[in-house]
Amino acid sequence: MEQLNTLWMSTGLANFEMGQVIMMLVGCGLLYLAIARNFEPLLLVPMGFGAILTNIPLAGFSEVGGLLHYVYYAGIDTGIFPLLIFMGVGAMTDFGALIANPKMLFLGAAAQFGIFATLFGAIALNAIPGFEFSLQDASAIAIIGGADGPTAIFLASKLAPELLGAIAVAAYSYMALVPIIQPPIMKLFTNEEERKIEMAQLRHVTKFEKVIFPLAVLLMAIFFLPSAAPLVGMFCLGNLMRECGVVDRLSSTAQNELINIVTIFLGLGVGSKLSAEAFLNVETLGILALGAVAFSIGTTSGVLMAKLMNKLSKDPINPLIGAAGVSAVPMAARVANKVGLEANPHNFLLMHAMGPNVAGVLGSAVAAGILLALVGS
Amino acid sequence: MEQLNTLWMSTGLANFEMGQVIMMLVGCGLLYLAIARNFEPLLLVPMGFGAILTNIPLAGFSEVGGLLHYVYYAGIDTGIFPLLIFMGVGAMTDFGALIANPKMLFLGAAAQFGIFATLFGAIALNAIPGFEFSLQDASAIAIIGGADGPTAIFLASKLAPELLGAIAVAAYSYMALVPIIQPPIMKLFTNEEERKIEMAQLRHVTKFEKVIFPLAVLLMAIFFLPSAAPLVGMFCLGNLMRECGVVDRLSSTAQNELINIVTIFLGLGVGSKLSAEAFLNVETLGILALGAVAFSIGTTSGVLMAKLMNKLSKDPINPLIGAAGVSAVPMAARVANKVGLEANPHNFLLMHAMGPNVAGVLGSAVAAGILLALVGS
Amino acid sequence: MEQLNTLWMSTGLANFEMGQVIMMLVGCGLLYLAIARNFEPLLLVPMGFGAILTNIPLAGFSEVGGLLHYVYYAGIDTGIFPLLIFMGVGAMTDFGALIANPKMLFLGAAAQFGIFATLFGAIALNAIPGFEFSLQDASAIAIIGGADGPTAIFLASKLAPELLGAIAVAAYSYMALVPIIQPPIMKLFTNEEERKIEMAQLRHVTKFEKVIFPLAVLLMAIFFLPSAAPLVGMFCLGNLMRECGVVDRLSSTAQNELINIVTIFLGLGVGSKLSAEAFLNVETLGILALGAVAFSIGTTSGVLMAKLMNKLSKDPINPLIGAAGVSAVPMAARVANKVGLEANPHNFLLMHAMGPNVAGVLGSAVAAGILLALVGS
Amino acid sequence: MEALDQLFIEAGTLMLAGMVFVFAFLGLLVVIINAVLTPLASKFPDPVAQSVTRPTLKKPAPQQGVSPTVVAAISAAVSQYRQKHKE
Amino acid sequence: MEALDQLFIEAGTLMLAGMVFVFAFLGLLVVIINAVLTPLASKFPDPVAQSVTRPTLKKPAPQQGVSPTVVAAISAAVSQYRQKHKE
Amino acid sequence: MEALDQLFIEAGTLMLAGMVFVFAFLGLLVVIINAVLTPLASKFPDPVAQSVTRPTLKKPAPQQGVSPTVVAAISAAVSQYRQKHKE
Ligand code: NA
Ligand code: NA
Ligand code: NA
Repeated sequence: MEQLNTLWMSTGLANFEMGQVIMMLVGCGLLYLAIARNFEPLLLVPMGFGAILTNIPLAGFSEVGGLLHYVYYAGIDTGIFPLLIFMGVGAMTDFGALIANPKMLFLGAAAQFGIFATLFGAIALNAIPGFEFSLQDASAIAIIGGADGPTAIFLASKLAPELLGAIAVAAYSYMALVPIIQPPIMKLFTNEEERKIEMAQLRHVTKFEKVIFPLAVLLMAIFFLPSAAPLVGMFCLGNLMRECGVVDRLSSTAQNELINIVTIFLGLGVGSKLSAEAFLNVETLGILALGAVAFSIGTTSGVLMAKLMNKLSKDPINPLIGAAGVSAVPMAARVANKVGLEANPHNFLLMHAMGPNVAGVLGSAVAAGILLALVGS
Repeated sequence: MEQLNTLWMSTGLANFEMGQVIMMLVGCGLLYLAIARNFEPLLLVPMGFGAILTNIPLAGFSEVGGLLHYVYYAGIDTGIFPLLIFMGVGAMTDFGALIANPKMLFLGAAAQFGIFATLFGAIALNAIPGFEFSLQDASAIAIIGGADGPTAIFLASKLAPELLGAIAVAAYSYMALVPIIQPPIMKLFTNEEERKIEMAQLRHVTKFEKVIFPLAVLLMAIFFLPSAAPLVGMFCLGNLMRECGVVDRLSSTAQNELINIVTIFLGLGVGSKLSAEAFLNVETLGILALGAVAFSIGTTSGVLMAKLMNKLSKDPINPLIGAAGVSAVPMAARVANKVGLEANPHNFLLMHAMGPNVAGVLGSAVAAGILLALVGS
Repeated sequence: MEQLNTLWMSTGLANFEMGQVIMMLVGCGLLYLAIARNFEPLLLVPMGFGAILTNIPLAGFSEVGGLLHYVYYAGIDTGIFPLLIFMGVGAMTDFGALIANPKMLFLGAAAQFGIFATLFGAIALNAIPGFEFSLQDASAIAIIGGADGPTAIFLASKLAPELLGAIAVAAYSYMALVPIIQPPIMKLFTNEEERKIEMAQLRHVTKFEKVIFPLAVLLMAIFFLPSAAPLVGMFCLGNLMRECGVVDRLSSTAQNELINIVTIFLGLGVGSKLSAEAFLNVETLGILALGAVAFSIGTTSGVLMAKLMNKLSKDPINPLIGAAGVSAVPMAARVANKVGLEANPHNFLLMHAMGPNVAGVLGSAVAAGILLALVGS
Repeated sequence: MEALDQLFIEAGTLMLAGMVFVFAFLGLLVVIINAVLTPLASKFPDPVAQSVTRPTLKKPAPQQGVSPTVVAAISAAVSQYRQKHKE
Repeated sequence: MEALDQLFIEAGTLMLAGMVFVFAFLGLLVVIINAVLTPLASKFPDPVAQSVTRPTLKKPAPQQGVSPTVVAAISAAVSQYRQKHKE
Repeated sequence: MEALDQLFIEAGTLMLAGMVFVFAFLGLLVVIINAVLTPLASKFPDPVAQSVTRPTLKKPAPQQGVSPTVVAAISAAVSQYRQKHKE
């Protein structure tokens, strides 16, 4: 009888709390979005699964001695996992389109207005009772507008670890929603004629330029923004390994096995922050709302900047590629290409949009560095 | 002269103890079985080698600061390595045969009687002077009957770490011996007619079923047995990554590079527990004997359950596939197929035996969860 | 205004010290050598990059909480990374040429005179004011003569961690310079006739011999030199996995993904020791000079030993292959082959030089073990 | 340490409770598969793989006029070619 | 906690400083690429890839006397062969 | 710190002891290979690889009646095919 009671008390059914049930449903929702809707599945599958695991009563996944506890503290709290992902992303990134047309960097800069406007918006939300975002919190939330998952996780783990789960959910969800969020905004701020603009073919970029470029970027980060050096540094290391041509086996491992292993653990570790106390509150709603605002403002400012540049530049610039400045590589570039094709079936903008797209990655890493420098303790 | 003495005192020859010599021979024996006899070489090669390394006098592999010390405490004491292996095994497992014929789960359940009967037997051994197995020890020993290496290592590391070496040796040895242990038992409890039974072809299983299945299993573990959630959860994560079709690169890494890396370290770490004090005692003999008993009882109860089900079911069930319920994937299923072919050259039981085979993996994870819930401190 | 000042004070420009600038140039120099001159790029690319990262003011890569801090203390201070590299190198090494002609081991032994003579030389440098090498320092420096990167890093991390950066730079630079350092020495100590000597074809080596060989080497290390057991043991584990034929997937992972991942981190971690205080001093100049001496003496003693053996042996031995005894696999063997071809266009020494080449790896691991046993605290 | 009798009783209870639980757990899984999973599956059939059928339709066409000897020769050439160009 | 007004001012300053800095940083990068990187690049052209051109010269040669039907047949055979020998 | 003389003596001893030991160790390995490993090896010969010879016997057969031009054509077609179907 006592044995039976012990057995019953050791079931999940006897120990469930409502919050855990809801968070498991959130985890299932993430899995659904990932698997059935193809929302950033590489991160959302392990993350959704991690959310389920961490909320199992008695299993202790995220308590001292639990698997997710080790994963979180060894990999995310230290910043190691996002940095390794960044190295892998660097090894996957081809800066050719950007080097061929460096003006595109201004589009990547403009789109970061999504971040800083959202920072202001997050502070403004404090006017509503129930919200009490500090500058640190607001900065971590605002980086969602950077449309760059590892950057958001890295910054949140430094500035507002208790919001990490919600921020990661928002960042990856909106990144997956780029094909739905961006087109209406792009069409709102451009007219048919602008969307039809064809751009000049990009010049060939030499190996020398591609090798020097990551070093030049790193040098600038060293000079002007050391707080961005971890992100920018690991990104440039990956890119240098890719382009230098003498360490192909390291580059290949960084973009395949290593990033895959780290992605599984990063997803699980972020998922372990999706506990009821941390997620089920009004702040999460605020974060989700602010994230949507951030993406929209970033897209808008990118498009408007491209329109301005089109006016000033002698080479025509299609304003649609400004939207790719939010990063979300390579989704945003594909969206620009698609919307361009709708207006002009002979207009292939993909390569042109890759420039602002990778510029957006640099831009949001720079923005993250500024936030770390100014509000990081 | 003093230098020479220092040199001599720093040789292994001057510092050997008999126990270390014997344990190195045990390590060599494991290497021999792995290399020349093909006994579960993926684990036994690093494990046998680890046994040799850990017993080298003065080398300090398993002392603070030694390589195997780090490997053991970071990977096995925390449970991380067995769980990652389980994730990889999940990513390698196809539940199609089981979903097509879910009754096979009863065979996987029946074969777990090998575990619980052995638990009783281990306690019974206490009647012999020299044996003093606690319930924890007995549970860790009994899980050998689950015929599942990572489950046995995981449970032993939680319940009886001082017996881990002997338990792992027994578990992997008997798993390798399945083709020798099982056939006589299978023939003893079946007659020629039964062994000739042909089974109906399995229906096609849809992708939807394969995706939902691991989630359903996890849900049940959450509801009824949270203590099994680490094992079942990581297994289901691997299986979900395999089946969902959107994270193939993660699934591939989990079944290849990640599991290979972890296997090397798991083997070395388990080998580091093969010290003379821990292995060279009467308890090891008891564990080896109990392991053989566990496999035999598990095989027997699987076969008998299959005979019973054949009586009750309208579709014919060949009792041989009951033996595959002990798991030992895919060896036990192959053995069932081979014994079936001897009786009837047109009878291919392999796919049918895969059902109970993978059911046995779930069954022993459930059994491990029960033991953790009831006797884990 | 205050914000602007904060921003300025958070730039690198406002915080640079001269030493950091110089060390970044050193890092760039290593990258240049690796990328443009193909100097051991697999290690020097991450190492040069690590040198840049660790010297960024304010970025804190090598301070508590920084990425390179974790990498160094988890992987190099513990010795884990060099040992895993050694396992991978073992899995890449074919001892066939050495087993076919075991006398070649004497060449691998003779070339280690480079190590021990340099040890004496390092102590002799103490006569010059400014140098104060302890026996530990001298031993760590001397191992550069072993022409084996991971061995040098392993030994330096144990005996003289503050010299690790300079020692690694010297070791890898001279390994890359083997084709420049060795030929003049080889020609100086041999005449045209000797360089033309053709050697008998090597016999076939069976799988049995290749499997037993690493175990025999390990056994000897256990008996006579347990302090070399970590290096020799992991090397032999890798080689056994390669040759045993039953764990090909582990062997493949050890020589590919695992060694690639570890190489990236090892390079970064070693680079993190290239700080101004540790590198910009007269001792580094001494280390660089001693490294060149060590390589030259090692080459010389290898060649002279080969000349002696040619006199004593009934089979002709081309003295050029003695130079391959310093290890630097497979560069030194290729150099021997090339110099041989210059003298005699029909003389292919490559396979013959692989014997002393891999013997040199064993030889320097043994030498490292002796130094650890005699001067390690 | 507990007395041996007590241990025996505990081990027996464990054996009983364990086997009951294992059967209950896996039995319930059988029920779920039969009662929920399989019926649901009919509503979510696998997408028909159309791309697989097209090539099989395409390939036979140009093959019509080719004699078996030529095909054999080609197969040999392909083998040879692959042998040579294998790296 | 700071007063809301103070926070607003800080957030506004942050927004301004941040955007200025981002534009300055990436703008400087534009200057560097245009003024340093691209001019330098003309001095370090890519090595001419000679090995790529050779095979294209070689291949057409033996193809001359072969009728298109034969080539079609061969393509089919190759497809077949690959289908069969795929593992 | 030790006096320089003392260090010199230690370094010299180390040099001597080290070289003796290295030669002894590797020399003993030579003895073991020659006296134990190689003699033993003759008792454990490599298994004869029969599967390798079969395919070489099979392939030449269908090639007999094919003219070299056809083979050349085929090789070209294969090249072309692989070029096109490369992903
Ligand atoms: Na961005
Ligand atoms: Na089992
Ligand atoms: Na060496």
